[in-house]
Amino acid sequence: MIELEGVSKSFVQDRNRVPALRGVSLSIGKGEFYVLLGASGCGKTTTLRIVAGLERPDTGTVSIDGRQVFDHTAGTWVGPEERPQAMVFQSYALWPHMTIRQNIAFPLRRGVRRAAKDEVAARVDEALELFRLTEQADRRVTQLSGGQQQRVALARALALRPKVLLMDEPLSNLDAGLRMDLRLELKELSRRTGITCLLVTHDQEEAMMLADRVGIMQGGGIVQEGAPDELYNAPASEFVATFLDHMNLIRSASVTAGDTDGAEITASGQRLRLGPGDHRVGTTLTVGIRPDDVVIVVDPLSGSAPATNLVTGRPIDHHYLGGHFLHRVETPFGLLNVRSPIGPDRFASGTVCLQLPAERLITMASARPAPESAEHGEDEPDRAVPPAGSARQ
Amino acid sequence: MIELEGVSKSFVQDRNRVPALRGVSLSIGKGEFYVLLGASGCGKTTTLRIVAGLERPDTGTVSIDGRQVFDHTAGTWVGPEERPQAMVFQSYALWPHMTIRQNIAFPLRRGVRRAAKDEVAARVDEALELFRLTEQADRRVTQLSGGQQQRVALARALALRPKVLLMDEPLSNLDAGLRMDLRLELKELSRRTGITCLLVTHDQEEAMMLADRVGIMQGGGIVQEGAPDELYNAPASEFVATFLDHMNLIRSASVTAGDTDGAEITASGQRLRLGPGDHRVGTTLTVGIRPDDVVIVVDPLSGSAPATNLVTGRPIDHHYLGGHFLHRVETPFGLLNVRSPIGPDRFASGTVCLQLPAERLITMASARPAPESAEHGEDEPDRAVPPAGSARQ
Amino acid sequence: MSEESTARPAPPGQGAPPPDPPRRRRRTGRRGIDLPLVVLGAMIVLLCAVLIIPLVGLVWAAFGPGEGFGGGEPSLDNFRTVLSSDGLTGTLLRTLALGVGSVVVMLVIAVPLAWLYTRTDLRGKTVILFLAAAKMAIPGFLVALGYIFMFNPSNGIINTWWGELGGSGPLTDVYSLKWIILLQGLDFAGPAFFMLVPTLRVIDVNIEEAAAVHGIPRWRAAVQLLLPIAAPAIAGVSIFFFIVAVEVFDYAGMLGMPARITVLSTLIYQYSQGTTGTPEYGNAAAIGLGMALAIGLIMFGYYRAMRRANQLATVTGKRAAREPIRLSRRGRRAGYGLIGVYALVGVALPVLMLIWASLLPYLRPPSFEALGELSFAAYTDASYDLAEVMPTTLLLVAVVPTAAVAFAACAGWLVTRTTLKGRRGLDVLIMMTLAIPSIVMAVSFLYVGLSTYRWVPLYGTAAFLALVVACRFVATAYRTLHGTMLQVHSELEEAAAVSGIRRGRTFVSVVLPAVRGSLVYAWFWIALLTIRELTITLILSSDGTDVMSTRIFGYSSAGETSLSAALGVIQLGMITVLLIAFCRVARRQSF
Amino acid sequence: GGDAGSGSGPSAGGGKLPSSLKSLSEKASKEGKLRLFVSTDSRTPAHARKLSRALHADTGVNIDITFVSGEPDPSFANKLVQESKAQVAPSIDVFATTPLVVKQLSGAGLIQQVDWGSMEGVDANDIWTQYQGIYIAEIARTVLYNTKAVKAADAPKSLEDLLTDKWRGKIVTAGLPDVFSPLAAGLGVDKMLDFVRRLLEGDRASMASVPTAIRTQVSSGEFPIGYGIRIGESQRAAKAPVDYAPIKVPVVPRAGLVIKGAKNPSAAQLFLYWLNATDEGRKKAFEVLDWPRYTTPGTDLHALAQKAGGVMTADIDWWMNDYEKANRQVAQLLRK
Ligand SMILES: Nc1ncnc2c1ncn2[C@@H]1O[C@H](COP(=O)(O)OP(=O)(O)OP(=O)(O)O)[C@@H](O)[C@H]1O
Ligand SMILES: Nc1ncnc2c1ncn2[C@@H]1O[C@H](COP(=O)(O)OP(=O)(O)OP(=O)(O)O)[C@@H](O)[C@H]1O
Ligand SMILES: [Mg+2]
Ligand SMILES: [Mg+2]
Repeated sequence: MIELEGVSKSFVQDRNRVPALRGVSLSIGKGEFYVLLGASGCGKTTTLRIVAGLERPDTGTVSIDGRQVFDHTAGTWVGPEERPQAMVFQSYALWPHMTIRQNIAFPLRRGVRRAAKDEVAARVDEALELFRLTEQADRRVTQLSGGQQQRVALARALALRPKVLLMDEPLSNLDAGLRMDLRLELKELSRRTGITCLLVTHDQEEAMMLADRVGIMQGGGIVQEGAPDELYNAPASEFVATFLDHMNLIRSASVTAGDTDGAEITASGQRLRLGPGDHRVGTTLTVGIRPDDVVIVVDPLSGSAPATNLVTGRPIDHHYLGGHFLHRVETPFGLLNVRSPIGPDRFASGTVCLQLPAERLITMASARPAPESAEHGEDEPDRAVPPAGSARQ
Repeated sequence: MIELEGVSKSFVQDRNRVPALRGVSLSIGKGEFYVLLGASGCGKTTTLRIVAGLERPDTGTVSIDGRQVFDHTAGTWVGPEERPQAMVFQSYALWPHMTIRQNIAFPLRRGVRRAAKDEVAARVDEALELFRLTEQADRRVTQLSGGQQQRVALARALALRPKVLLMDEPLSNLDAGLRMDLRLELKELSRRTGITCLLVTHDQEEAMMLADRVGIMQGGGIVQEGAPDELYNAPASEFVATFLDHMNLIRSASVTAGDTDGAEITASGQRLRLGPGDHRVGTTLTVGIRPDDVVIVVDPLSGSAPATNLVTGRPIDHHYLGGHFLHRVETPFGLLNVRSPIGPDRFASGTVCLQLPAERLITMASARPAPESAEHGEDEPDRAVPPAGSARQ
Repeated sequence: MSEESTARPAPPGQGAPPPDPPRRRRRTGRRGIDLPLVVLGAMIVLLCAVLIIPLVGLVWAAFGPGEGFGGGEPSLDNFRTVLSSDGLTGTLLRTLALGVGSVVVMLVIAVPLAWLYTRTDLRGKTVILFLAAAKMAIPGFLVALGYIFMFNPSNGIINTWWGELGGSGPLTDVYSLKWIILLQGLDFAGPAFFMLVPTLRVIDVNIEEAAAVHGIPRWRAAVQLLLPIAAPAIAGVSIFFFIVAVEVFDYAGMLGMPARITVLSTLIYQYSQGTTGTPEYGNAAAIGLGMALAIGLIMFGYYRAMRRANQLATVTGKRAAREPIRLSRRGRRAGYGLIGVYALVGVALPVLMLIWASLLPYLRPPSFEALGELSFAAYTDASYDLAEVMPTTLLLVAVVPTAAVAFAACAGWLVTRTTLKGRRGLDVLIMMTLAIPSIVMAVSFLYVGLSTYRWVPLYGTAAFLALVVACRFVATAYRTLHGTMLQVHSELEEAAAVSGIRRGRTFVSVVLPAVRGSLVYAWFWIALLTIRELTITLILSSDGTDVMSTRIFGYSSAGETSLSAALGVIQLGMITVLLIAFCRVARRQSF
Repeated sequence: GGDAGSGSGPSAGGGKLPSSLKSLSEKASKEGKLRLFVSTDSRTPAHARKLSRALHADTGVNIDITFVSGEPDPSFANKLVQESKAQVAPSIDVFATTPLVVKQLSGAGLIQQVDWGSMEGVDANDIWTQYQGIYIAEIARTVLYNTKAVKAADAPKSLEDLLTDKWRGKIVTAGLPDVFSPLAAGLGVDKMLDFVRRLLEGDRASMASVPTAIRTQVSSGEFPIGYGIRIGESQRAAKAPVDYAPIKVPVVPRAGLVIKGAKNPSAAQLFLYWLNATDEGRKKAFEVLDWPRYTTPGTDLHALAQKAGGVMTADIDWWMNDYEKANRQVAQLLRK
């Protein structure tokens, strides 16, 4: 449905050309829900705008619904109005002189893909209902709160029943409850109507929940693509690993022993067993574990305590997250984030014993392995976001 | 440090006055980190703007740092530029004609609270560093991505070293990693410098993590206030309960038996045991349980299965959230959200057995108990957000 | 005024909150004084004072004796004279038709051109800028003469051709109201373009982007989204030119008087000619006063219509600098078509006429015979004039736009960015100055300049001239800036306020830079108008303060068309230089 | 009439002024400058230079002449009056203008006393004694025709001719009172008004907004006949297809005044003397300033007067008193 092939784009800033996208290729099937996930400034919005036809790529081709809408070499260009799409903007982009209802109805009444007269009212009402805006329908959009505006933007896009729905962080200004509801709605809608969705977000949970397929962007390129659980369970690079759920990384771990049950690695003088897997002795790996998966061993001396993969650390601080805590613990492996329902009162002693369960350890190649990301490492557009995993620990 | 006393505010919309705030009172101590949490359109931004002096309340008094800055009856008014504050806007409100550096430096150079010349540069650099903007420092803010802009807004506010820092969803456009980092930074900063912070968010985790105290807003009033864990463990109303972490509610549960161990309730013909607590037989309650706390009993017939508080349901759908799933299960108690690492493949049979552990059940009064919220129930500004818990299930 | 405007939100039901207590002033010392705000306040006070002078002059003259400004009992004689003039109703109706008609013609041309220039990627669109500016270099009477040569019913070239082709009677008679409307509208299109561009330019591209991705064609987005958002500015500009249309004499005189088509400007002209040659300011002022009242009413209506304009702000801190969306092929063709027609009808013909006139010893329609007599003699003569008029002309071009824009920016700020009571009054006051016939304005200042001469010997100096001309153009600059300032989102100022930046400083460092593109546009086109300004310079210039436009006018009214046209061509050259400079600035600043 | 004996000046030989004017010319030399108001008949700086040179060649006095132009006489006079009340020094030295403005200036006491009569060679008839003015030129309201469109023989021979149906719709004139009022000098007020009324009735004549447009429109052939202005200097030079119809037309006298408080009073006096009393001055008045007198041979007005058998004019008292009334009456008529 949406095909990008080798799309690059750079912006002119003070006479320099700064690359924002570098040869992005992307293929989204009909009815698929594709989510682009990435750090701030990595080029997500730019990609979306290129699909929408609001930005002209420097190279590559773009096609939507089987029709080529941009081809650099052939000079093909189809304007945004002609593309069978709707879009939700990061900044909402509502029309300030109209009411909510007018904002939603306008494209239906006046657009290229206008609806029959009697249908317009029905669709507008439906959209208002869906996004719980019926009561305010006749208010000016400038009088709305941020979240309300975002809902209007969503309603406007969906009312058009586009073939392709492009969304730029459409839920970022909503409260958790509403967000969850709208996620469910969106998912349900895309299933029911078969709309192809391309959504940009920085919220990993959102991506996981909504996506059929997720693409992780970094420095203007897509570094990994796959189904949510695939990405979650087998991140291909340190960047992806840390980006998803803030994984703790243990760097420069060398495989010191290996048997059929799993390998043994040594990092910072500490030994850890890995789960089953094929690791050659002597190679250097990066090992990751999620904050949720680290187990706090409250009473390490009791008999029931596990015996392997234990490490002692000094807790730095604790943050209540509602029902559970985030502990930051200084260990020989570096600073580990630990998320656990166990509160800090349970290990007030100044040291804490952690277990890193072998079956929860995820291994990945040591140097940043994805060729794209390695290539761009030096001059990625948004250097502010530090290279994978370094500052996140 | 910040005191609001009976502050109301209504907006004129098409000749009607629509109340946005109804007698909000608030008291934030020096160095405290206070978070306002609430659904979209409940008046969070308005409260913040009143503190900042950007909006004039209709009634009440406001004082900051011991000085009365607004008093309706006495006619006191101190302009925003005179208040010892800084603010981060929901829409960033960067000055589009300046570079990042200029945006940060301008208030330091030209403001009422300007810094010494040589200090300005140092502070700007520090702020740039903190928000990882050093590389882009001389770019126009209009050329930045959404997340970058948000960081500039934060940097600008913090560089001013205000006594009071007001933030309107300052992290909503950032990716999870950066957001976590900045949360830690913010918390650390407020601890270190003793800045009093008032932050508005719709993100519960953010509120929990940052706040010393959280105020939950609904329909233009604060319905509950307290330390994060207090709120989390003892929500005073259905609204608060559902708002925090999307709690499942079981309504119209009547207490049918009670002993020292806990009461027994009946709802929809099903009996449930509660944890220890004081409940009179015959009263009607609402019982809540968090999606995380519902246990999926994979093999209900095995001996190890728990015996109490079991309920069978029909799973409606499943959503992968990265590492765990959200299941929605139709039960006699209504639709229950269940969050669990157990995937849908483990209970493919069409029914699923759930346990609602007695110690995890939270009780609250049945009718919406908070007087403010009851009072305003009929005409709260944002009726679009449905009354607590009804649509969320 | 300066203190009061520090109030941000309007306190309900009362005026501005009391000024800050002096106690805090002292404590914060030097930093407590918002110097820019003080300057701002002073500028506004000065502006009010300066604007009131001609208004008082207007009232005084209207109620004075016919010759105006003399002493005597106040009387209604002037009104009686005006009201009793023959066919007043007809005159008023025709004037209304002229005003509305030429504004419509103007809008039909200027709005699409401004849209093409600001909101599309049309290649070579800068040419519009040149066209609009070039038009302003040409004296109206020459344009009128050009069209008379083409379309006069007795031997107009085109009418003659038409006759030769077998048409019965003349194709069209240039001495008719419809031609006056058309030519006057064409004349306004250039200035209107310059007034509209700034406003259209600052509107967030998001508006159109959102339309495009929802399948709304570009033209529709322009008409139904952009226009409503720009409506306050467009309405303001329309009112502006409506008022101007009522006053302009060039076409009404050259094309209307021969056919006895009387409009208000002909009346004003006749009164300012007087019976014995002495102007009857009183009668002219009576008409002007009537017009001023009408403007008050129009402005009242404007405010009612634009009540919510301040909510349409689109200049926010969010990303704004986007390239315009591409025009479709058809759109491009239509765009070029429009530019072509405007270039041909509105600019090419008048410019050619100007050049033709400058090369002929005496004016006559183009013919082969005349071709043989072309000479550059006029340019030689004109070069002597140049040496005399250049110093003052250049001084005016430098000072007038700067002063006018500075005044207008301050006034625009007060009206659009504060909630001060009475700010609308300033708005109306500024617009009312438009209703004052130039001649009455000039004479009012003449009197003020002379009566204060003993204390401030400003009268007769170039500075005085500059001040008065600037005063004339404040309304113009103001109209240009007002629309743009409305587009600046109040959050930008709010962000400054909560950062401890005072209002005056915010104005200088946030609001002005946010609209700086418009400032440059306004400056530029007032510079163009200054080059052209006539009546005031004519009356107030004295020994050694002669300027280009008065020379051009002088020569033309003395029938020395070749000289005046030669100077006109030189003026066109000056404008071109100015334009190139402007384009460079505009490009560098990438507004 | 305002006739003056011609050629009685002593300067036929050129270069010399009568010795009685020696001290004046010395003073004038010392002043060395002159600002001359030339009304709306804009003369160029080139003209001014030419005039300076001619003056120097003829009299040996070196005066740098600059022209002040712009507003019409009455409003400029008005301004001078206001300026003098405010004690602003006048911006000109010499004002050459028509009777009504002379009266206006004189009433305001703005005219410098000059004993023109004592100057050698000045005709007593040329002195407007009461007003301190000296006759130097004339404004004429002539009838023009396009020589291509109208054969000389067919050109109108009298004002009455203009009112025949032959020229209906073919005449262009201007709707300003002082275009018509001078006719009263020859026709009397009533006949003048009658003429105007008939000329303007129906579609007989078209109205140009400014008098100069008349000659442009006649020479371009748009209108075969024009009334109200002389042929332009450049038209004459370029042999434009216009000529005067042989009709006796009115001429309005123009006098030169020295403004009270003028910076260069002697230069002003000398210059005016030169224009009035010397042959060369009279010639240059026509050639450079385009200020002819019908009595000066070689001027277009002289030729016209020859052709038409004189001009319409009146004595100075009439111009000062009755002319204004005639003006008002025409103005009233025109506004109808
Ligand atoms: N108009 C522009 N001019 C110059 N640079 C730009 C422009 N738009 C984007 N960029 C730059 O291109 C890069 C990618 O920007 P983009 O908006 O696509 O990021 P993003 O992934 O959407 O980030 P966020 O999550 O913060 O919104 C950024 O470094 C940004 O600064
Ligand atoms: N300028 C205004 N004019 C009219 N109504 C307004 C205005 N500003 C806010 N409101 C209304 O007041 C109510 C509270 O708005 P507010 O912006 O405080 O909400 P919020 O809690 O910040 O919501 P969000 O999380 O969506 O930003 C909303 O219903 C909104 O529509
Ligand atoms: Mg983005
Ligand atoms: Mg908000």
